[in-house]
Amino acid sequence: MFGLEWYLGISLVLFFVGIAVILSRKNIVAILLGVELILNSAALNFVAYSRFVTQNLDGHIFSLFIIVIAAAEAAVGLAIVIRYFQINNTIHVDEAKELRG
Amino acid sequence: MFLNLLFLTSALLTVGCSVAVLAVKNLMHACVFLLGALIGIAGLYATLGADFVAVTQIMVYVGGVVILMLFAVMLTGGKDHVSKTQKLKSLIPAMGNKTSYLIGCLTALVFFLTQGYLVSKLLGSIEVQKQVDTFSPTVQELGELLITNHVLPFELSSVLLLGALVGAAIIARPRKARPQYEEEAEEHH
Amino acid sequence: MTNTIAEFFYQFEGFKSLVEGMNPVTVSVLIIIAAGALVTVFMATVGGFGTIAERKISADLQARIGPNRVGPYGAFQLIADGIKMISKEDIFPRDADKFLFYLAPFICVFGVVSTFAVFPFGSGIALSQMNIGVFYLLAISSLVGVGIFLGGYASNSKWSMLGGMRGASQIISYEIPVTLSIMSIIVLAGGLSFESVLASQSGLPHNWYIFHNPFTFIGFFVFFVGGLAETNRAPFDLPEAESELVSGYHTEYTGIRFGLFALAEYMEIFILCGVAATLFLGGYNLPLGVLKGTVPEQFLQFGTILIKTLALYYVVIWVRWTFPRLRVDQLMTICWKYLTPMAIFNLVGCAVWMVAFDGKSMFDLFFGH
Amino acid sequence: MEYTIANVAPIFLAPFFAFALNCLLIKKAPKLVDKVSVLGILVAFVFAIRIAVDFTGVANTDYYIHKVFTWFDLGETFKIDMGIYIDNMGAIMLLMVTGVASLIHIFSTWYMKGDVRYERFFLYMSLFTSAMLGLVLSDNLLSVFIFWEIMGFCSYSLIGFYFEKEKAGYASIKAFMTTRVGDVFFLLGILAIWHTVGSVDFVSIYNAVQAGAFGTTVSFLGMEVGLAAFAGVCIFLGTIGKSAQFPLQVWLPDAMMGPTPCSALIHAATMVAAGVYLSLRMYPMMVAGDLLNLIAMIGGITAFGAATIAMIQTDLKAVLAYSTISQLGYMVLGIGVGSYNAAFMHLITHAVFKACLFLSAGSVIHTVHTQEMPEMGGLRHKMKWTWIAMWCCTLAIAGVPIFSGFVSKDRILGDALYTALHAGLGYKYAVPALLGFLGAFLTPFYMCRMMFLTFHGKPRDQHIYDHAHSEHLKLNQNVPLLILSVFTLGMFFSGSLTGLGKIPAPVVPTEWFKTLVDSPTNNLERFSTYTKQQFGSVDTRENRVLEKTVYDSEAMTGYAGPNPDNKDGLHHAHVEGAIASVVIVACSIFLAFLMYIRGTIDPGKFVKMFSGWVTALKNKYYFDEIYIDVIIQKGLLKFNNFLAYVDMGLYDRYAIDGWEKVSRTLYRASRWFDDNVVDNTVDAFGVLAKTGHAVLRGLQSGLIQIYFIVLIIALAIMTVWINFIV
Repeated sequence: MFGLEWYLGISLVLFFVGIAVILSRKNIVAILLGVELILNSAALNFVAYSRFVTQNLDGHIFSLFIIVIAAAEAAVGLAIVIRYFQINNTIHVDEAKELRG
Repeated sequence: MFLNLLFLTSALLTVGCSVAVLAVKNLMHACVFLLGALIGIAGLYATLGADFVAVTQIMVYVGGVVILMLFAVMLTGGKDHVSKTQKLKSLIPAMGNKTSYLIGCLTALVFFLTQGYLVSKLLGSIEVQKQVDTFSPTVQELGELLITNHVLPFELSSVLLLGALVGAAIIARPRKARPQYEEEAEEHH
Repeated sequence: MTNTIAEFFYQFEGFKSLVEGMNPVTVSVLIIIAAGALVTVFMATVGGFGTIAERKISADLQARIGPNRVGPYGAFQLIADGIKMISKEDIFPRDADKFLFYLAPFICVFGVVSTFAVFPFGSGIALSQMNIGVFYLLAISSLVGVGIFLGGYASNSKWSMLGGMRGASQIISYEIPVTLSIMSIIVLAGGLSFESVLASQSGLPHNWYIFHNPFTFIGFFVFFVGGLAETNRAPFDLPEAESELVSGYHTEYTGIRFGLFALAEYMEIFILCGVAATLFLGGYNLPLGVLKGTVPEQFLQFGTILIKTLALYYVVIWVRWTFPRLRVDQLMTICWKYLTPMAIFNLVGCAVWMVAFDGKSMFDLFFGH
Repeated sequence: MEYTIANVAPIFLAPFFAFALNCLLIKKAPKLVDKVSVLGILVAFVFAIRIAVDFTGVANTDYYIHKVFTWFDLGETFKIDMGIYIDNMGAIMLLMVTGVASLIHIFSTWYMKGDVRYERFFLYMSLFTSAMLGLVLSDNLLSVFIFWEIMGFCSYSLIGFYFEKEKAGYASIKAFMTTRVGDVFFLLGILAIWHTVGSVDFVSIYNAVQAGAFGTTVSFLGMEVGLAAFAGVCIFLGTIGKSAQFPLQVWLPDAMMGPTPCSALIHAATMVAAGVYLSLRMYPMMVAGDLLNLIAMIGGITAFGAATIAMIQTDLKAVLAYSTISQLGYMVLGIGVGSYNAAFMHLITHAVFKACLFLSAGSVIHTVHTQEMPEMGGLRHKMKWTWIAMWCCTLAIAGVPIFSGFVSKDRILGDALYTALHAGLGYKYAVPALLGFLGAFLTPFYMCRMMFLTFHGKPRDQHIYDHAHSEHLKLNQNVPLLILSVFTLGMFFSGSLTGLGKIPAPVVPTEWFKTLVDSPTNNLERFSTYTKQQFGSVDTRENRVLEKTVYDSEAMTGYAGPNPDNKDGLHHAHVEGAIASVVIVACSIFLAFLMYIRGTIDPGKFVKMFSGWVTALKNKYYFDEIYIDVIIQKGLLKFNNFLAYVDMGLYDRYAIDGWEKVSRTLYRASRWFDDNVVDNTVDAFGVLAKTGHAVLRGLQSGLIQIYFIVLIIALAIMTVWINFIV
């Protein structure tokens, strides 16, 4: 009853919400939340296409790798955030400009 | 029927929670909504017959990523700081007053419509199975694929995870004292 | 023979005609509601009896009598407790995060109750037979950690906060040895579902996975100790250490919310014991295949798994009243320096055993043909 | 018996691993070192017994093992094989070396007890023994040379073991440098053979000799020299250096500065034997080069000359040292007169009784703490067991019937007599034979003199006598001596009780030694059937049935020269030689008895009578002085100065300094280029980068969200492009 276009629609919504989160938030952790949403929208696309178009499991594999990469990214990213907070006492993205050209 | 119910609840959970992530001010709440969205996506996976991916989604995100984010938010105060030098406001229209928001929304709408057009064009051009009812267990086939066709990314991701593990441990490790030369440099100033 | 409870009822003619006459949407909703109600009632009973068992057994271990006023030998104490909890005032701290404060106990209970969807109480007594049941159980039970953390954070109290942090980090850490121990069993069983694990454990205790090879024997204890830590039980009950943190993450909770946390904890212990019994101690399997394929067999199986689970439950309570609590650094040392390496060793050992002896158990190797 | 690498290699590897292990243990666990060492050599001994029993057990067959592996391979033309080659001679040699070395190791644990460098001594001993065993196992000259040099190093270390003593240090350098002279020629010989044959393994050389590959001559310093003669002389010079023959014998007496067990090892079983062993292995080469007369001459001179010096020595070990040189002379004489297996038999018998003599001397020295014979005397009452063992050996070396020395030395002398009188070779061989018999007269005399002065008569230094401990039977002191002295009986070697072949001995088959050890020249063709096989698990031992199954003494000339068929002459010569030497020995011992026990004849009278000669003897025939004053000071030093002048005066002044001027000019030019051209180019790049940086740095705002917006805008443009334009 619910075909591919439904899943693509949900994925699109997730993607734009993710972009909006990244653009509107100033907190690095919040930006990471947006990144997670974008990654999940991509993974959902993969699985949906795998189900409705290609009929094999390659899409699942890509989703799994996306989950793995998201986990790694979250671990390292949050470690950096916490370390940055310890040093600068803020995690406002606009404050992080020591390497500015 | 049950699948449709599951899809509807999951889709609602996903969309609603993800919009809430954008909408709420409190970052801790945003994290919890993200958790809801991720569980909803796991439900969507389940409706797509991706049982293993669905459970992996719950395992990794609920058991790991979200808790880490909650920790991070708690340790960093959980507030969106007000920038002292709000340069973005002058640079990007979508960041400042109502007009700029309006322009930003219009851009987004155009972009969104373009994307929608692209998706619809894509759907028209490829052969799509309308109704696929049979589900089969995927675990065994996934395992075989992981160690045959996709063995290189599989091994690379193990290296990546090791690197992330070590890197995160090293970065977040509390350092005892600052090096001697830094203190001396400060004394000079 | 049926696979799930729904199918069990479906074999009766009246039920079948009733279901087929209704709207499919209604049936789906009804099934979901019925299953939820069944699990909730069962779990509430288990949790309630868990509290009374804890009190009676601790009293016995300390040479006291324990609750003895309500009902014969105080057996209805749990009802009295339940009424008391429900009727108490639901206090909400002024500076707490109201949304999360309300949400946290439900997340906890949700995480635990969801595990019962796949737990096999007998060859036909399970809500569903998922082909990745073990994995699902592991995944969904990690919601408890989120609930504990949020509860601790939302209370806006230093004790609660510390308790919540301890709980979350402890649960994340101990998930690793527990998962690895389970994986060694999965390697031997060759499947992620409970049915595949149980299939090769039928018969007498020498077929149980705990006696399969030396690695699984160690693995059982790694699993059990790690499980104790994951359920925040003594001697790993740091999140609610009453001598340091008043009552840990649920210090600020009262009434039924506190009750939900307590219920979640006892249910989780039950699930831990049940999983240990299923994976290592033969689960619901009856010896020698008696009454195979009949309805009485299903009830006997239910009794079997219940007896095994409750025996382990007794051990858990016994451990709580025997061992002193660990420090935080000792807790982490045990996890990362002992249990995790042991679990990895067991996993590798099981894989090697699988290759070297073609998956035969020690008894097969010694006495088999 | 199956032969694989596993049951041959331990003979070499066990002592070698003992050495390697000891290198690690010497700092951490010094108490284990001696045990490891002894264990290593005992393991090698067990394996050697196994091989020797297998080889010698069947009397009428001749086995050999020849296994090779490729050491390195640089293409078709240059490929070096290493391998093992064991025939009957090698098997007997292995047994002798491991057996004697085991007993010496065991004795050392008593003799060296409490020494400051006790552990290091065993380290060197293990390496030394393993090198000797490797040499015996080698199938080619190159690996022989390698082990030869390892032994040279070990002897250097062992002779200079007490390096606190200045004399020991000098002695070690002297030994090392003197043998080095021979080694250089040895290497030259190897190269000559390689040049001719293309391979240096023994079997190939034998085949080449048989095929006449050495018939050609080469031009050397304007002279036409036969290649075989050239190679043979070079290799024999190696023997001269290692076995201390006539011109290069000077190092051996000084080598007595080392500890006594190491003297036993160097002078009995291993190093000096290696020289003779090499000459025996290369015997067909010597024959082909027509060198036998030269060899016999040098052997005779050494045998006699060393014996004369031994007569006037007062140092216990010095007497033994000169007797070693003398006996080595006999072996070389034996090679020279074509008495192949007698020379080898003398090598074995000498190794046994000389090892015993040195160990006994060590026992005496350790007991009385002096080496000077005039301070001893009458020690037989205190050192009963040592006395018995040493007398056995003395009788053996003297050539008294029943003992082993008689069996082997008498054969050499008999062959020498035959070549001098009956072979029809003129009087070329008369001088070596005469010198041999004169030496045979002197040998019993100086040996008995040593025995009488040491053990008999009255104690001349009562103080030393009183302080000497009485001897008890001790597993690591006198038991090795007694074991060795049992094997000084001739019956073990000849198979007959008297050594003359008339009365057969029990157990030991008659003339087994002669049957088994056979000169390669007797049947050179047989080597063409020898095959090399790679190391593997298969048995590669070849069983070659000798054409002559029973030893035929008439055919035993070992001499490839003219007219070897004079059987009567040979027989007569042997009988005459035996009778003559028995008489000579009897006279000699009686003379010594009269001089040193009875005192009937005053030795001083002889000293006065031959005063000039005695002075020469005391100065060892002025060899050291000649070498140092004439050859080194007058010759080598002048040459050295000339070379220094060429190097510093000519080469340095003109070539080096001239090049310095050229390079200075070049340097100036390149510095100008560097300063002006290169630097400016580099600066230009710097300016470029600076300018570019000023432009590009504006983009690096550090604001993540701006980056992201740029990204999104780019993505939007790309989407629009793909959808509507493309």
